[in-house]
Amino acid sequence: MMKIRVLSFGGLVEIIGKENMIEAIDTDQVVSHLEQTYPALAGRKYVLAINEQMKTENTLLQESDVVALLPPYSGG
Amino acid sequence: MMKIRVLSFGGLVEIIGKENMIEAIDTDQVVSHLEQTYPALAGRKYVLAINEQMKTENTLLQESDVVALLPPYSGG
Amino acid sequence: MTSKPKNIFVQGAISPALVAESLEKHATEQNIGAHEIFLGQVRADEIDGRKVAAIQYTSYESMALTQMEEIRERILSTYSLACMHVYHSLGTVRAGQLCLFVFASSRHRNEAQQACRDVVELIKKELPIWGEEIFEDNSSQWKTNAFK
Amino acid sequence: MTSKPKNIFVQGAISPALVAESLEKHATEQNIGAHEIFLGQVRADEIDGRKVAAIQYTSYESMALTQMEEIRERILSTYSLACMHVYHSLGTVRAGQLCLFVFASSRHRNEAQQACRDVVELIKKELPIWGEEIFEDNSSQWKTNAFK
Repeated sequence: MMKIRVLSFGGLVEIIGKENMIEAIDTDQVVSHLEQTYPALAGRKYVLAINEQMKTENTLLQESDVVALLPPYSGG
Repeated sequence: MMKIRVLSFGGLVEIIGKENMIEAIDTDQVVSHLEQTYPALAGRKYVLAINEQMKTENTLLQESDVVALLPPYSGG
Repeated sequence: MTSKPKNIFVQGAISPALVAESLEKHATEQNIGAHEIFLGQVRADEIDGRKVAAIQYTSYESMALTQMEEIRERILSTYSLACMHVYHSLGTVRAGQLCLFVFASSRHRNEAQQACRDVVELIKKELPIWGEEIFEDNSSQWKTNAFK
Repeated sequence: MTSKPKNIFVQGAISPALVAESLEKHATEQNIGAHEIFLGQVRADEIDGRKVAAIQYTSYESMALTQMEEIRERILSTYSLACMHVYHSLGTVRAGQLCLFVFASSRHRNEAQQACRDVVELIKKELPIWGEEIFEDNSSQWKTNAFK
């Protein structure tokens, strides 16, 4: 099992911290492992990006991938 | 017969000058007298204002009225 | 109208510094969320082989200011604005220099954006202002606003 | 994309002087007839009796810059612009200060106006940037962009 680098932003940082290393083969596993460790994450609104590309469906991961949890934007 | 103050603007100044005093009882007379004195005015595009209010129909004038000949605008 | 209309005319080109100053003045108004700014700049157009060096602006000033008050009232009754400022050049403005500055501020961006757009349109259409293009060879030609 | 995306981020508030400088830089481009500028300003909103003192901006910077390049390309292929510049704050911007500066220039005004409007919309919708409202009592709350 590989360790995947997971970044978080905005209000999610207060829940799961800026960065986590999570053992996972796909994005669904990333999310479920994070929710186990940080129950407050469940029910929060966010989308996932892999290597800065938005992903809406479960996606297999590679060792070097960077997953990001992005809550609703509020720039501008 | 009264003398009416007539102002002109934009390209019309080159034809009839900045200001004329014209004997006239209405705006039609203002225009026809100006065209007699300055034949180049005929055929030029402009609208008339009396005391800064646009007038599209022939209008009777009073001694203190100021008539203005306004060619198409090009501000901005 | 009982009050004297606000002057919008500036002699010569509008300075970029005026834009910065206008913004600085509104830094204390804490219910403004959006500023929309339009600036007109004199283009060095080439017409029949002659290049525009400057535009010389003249106006029926008193009438233009009265008309501008009417535009201002129309806009302020249509859009909810924190403020609106307009500056237009008179006299000579060289190619590359600014001749028109419209500034609208509001709580949310839509109001300022729409207001700014409408005001620019109305200024070009309704204010008795004339621009004479002066070419590099000192010949000249009167501009006419085209509405597309 | 092969070239490094252009940076849009500014630490802290955007200075009104930057707007004047941007205008001055384009005074030599003689085929520009219109500049459209949008500025976002932090409002001192009152939420549940607490007043916003500042917004603290953070971003997924590398992703934001890549997204911004895509927005830029989309806009430049849609509108004929002479140039387009975007600046967004990171870190703390106090109420009354500027946090976003969008600048579009074109030959005729329509292109710059539409482009500026679209860019502001896309920045708010597509850039991974987050603003945390800091209240005067030091409590805070994450903003969410509402699209009306």
